[in-house]
Amino acid sequence: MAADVRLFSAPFEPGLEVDRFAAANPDAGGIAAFIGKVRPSGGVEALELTHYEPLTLPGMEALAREVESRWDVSGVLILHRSGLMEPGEPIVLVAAAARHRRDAIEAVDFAMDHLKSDSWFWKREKRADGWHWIEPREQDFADLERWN
Amino acid sequence: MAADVRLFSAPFEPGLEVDRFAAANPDAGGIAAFIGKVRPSGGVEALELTHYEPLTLPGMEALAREVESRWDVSGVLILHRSGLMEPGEPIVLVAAAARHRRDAIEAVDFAMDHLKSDSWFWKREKRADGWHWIEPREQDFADLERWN
Amino acid sequence: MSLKLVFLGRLADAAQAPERAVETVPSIASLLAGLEPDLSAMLGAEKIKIAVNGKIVVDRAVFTLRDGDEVAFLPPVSGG
Amino acid sequence: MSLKLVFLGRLADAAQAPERAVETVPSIASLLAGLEPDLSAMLGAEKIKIAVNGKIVVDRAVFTLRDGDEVAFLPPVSGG
Repeated sequence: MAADVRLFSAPFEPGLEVDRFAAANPDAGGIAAFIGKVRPSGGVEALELTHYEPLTLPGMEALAREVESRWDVSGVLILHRSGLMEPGEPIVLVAAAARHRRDAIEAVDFAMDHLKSDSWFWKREKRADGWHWIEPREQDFADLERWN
Repeated sequence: MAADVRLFSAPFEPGLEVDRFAAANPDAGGIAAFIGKVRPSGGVEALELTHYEPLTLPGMEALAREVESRWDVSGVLILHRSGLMEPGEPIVLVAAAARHRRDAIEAVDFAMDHLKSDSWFWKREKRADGWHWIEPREQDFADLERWN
Repeated sequence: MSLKLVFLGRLADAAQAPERAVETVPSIASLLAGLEPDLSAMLGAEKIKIAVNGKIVVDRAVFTLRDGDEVAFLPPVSGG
Repeated sequence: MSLKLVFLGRLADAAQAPERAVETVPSIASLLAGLEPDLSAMLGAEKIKIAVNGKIVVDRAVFTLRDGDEVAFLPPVSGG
């Protein structure tokens, strides 16, 4: 299979998706995956992700093709939530299937770095004192530089 | 939760285990995972993993503690099959839960490198012409040197 | 005869709505000039990207707007 | 009055069984000397590790075996 890129406006099940992805890539010896969840720490009561439809999905699909061109992977999975989420809910699942473990792990790492910085999501958190927009983090830029 | 290290003599479900691990680590923002499966390539009809009980589980538990001491992770999961397996069946699942993605991914990478080289498993493959023992690979030693 | 403006992220707060319809004008400069001064200054900042009908505008000085265009203002995306 | 020998991986093929009971002897050297010459040479190789009752033997020259000990011979583990 090729890339599987989807946006969800309601909760998805990462384990189920990982199993399906593994089954869809029978020739790969390894599957690497990363699941990002809403952190319960820091007094966050809820999280809202806004995206801009005409850019978000094409951007994620372009990223998946970039991953496939850079690493020897047989499949790439990029799933992303939008809308209102509670602590503990999955936001993102990225997975890569490859013959060799290092390819799968690096593909996931690369996709996560670029997904966070290149894709069109705006995030705000609800705390006791109301909603706060989240700005880009310095760490994200540092992570990206590893690939240049 | 702390480390969760288990040996299976029958198939296990990686997706289910990943979901349970994520639920058991509610404070972690990220879960990195790697699933190794029996490759269908190269004419392999079946795979058999033998282990030596008095060394295998203690070795895996020591590796989990090493991972916890090296990275800022809130949990480590190491599941390993033994016995007779068919192509496509999962052999190993390693996962790490962490506040930061890089910690989770590196912890999984480290654990996989050491699991393959330090743990007490012997592997043989059944091909059309019978059973063949698998020797250590050069790549494994190269991978290990990254951490020294 | 209008343009549809879309404000993403915190820009929706500044514009007091996620979307707005305005009369069609030919350039991005004249579009910005017709908005409230505070909002205009915020939207014109270099770090705010502009997309017209789903494509990022590369050179906003020479871009020609057409009736019915959807003009989206995109602040830097959130880390996290 | 015996020792239990355990042969892992390809050593089980060489020994023609995964386990074997032998009469108790005091040292690893005398244990190896009592086996078939080919098997003895294979088990005595440096890359073969030896575990007694689940603990790897660090200095096999001075290790003392006791009645009932489980002596495991461990070839290099397989890569993936």
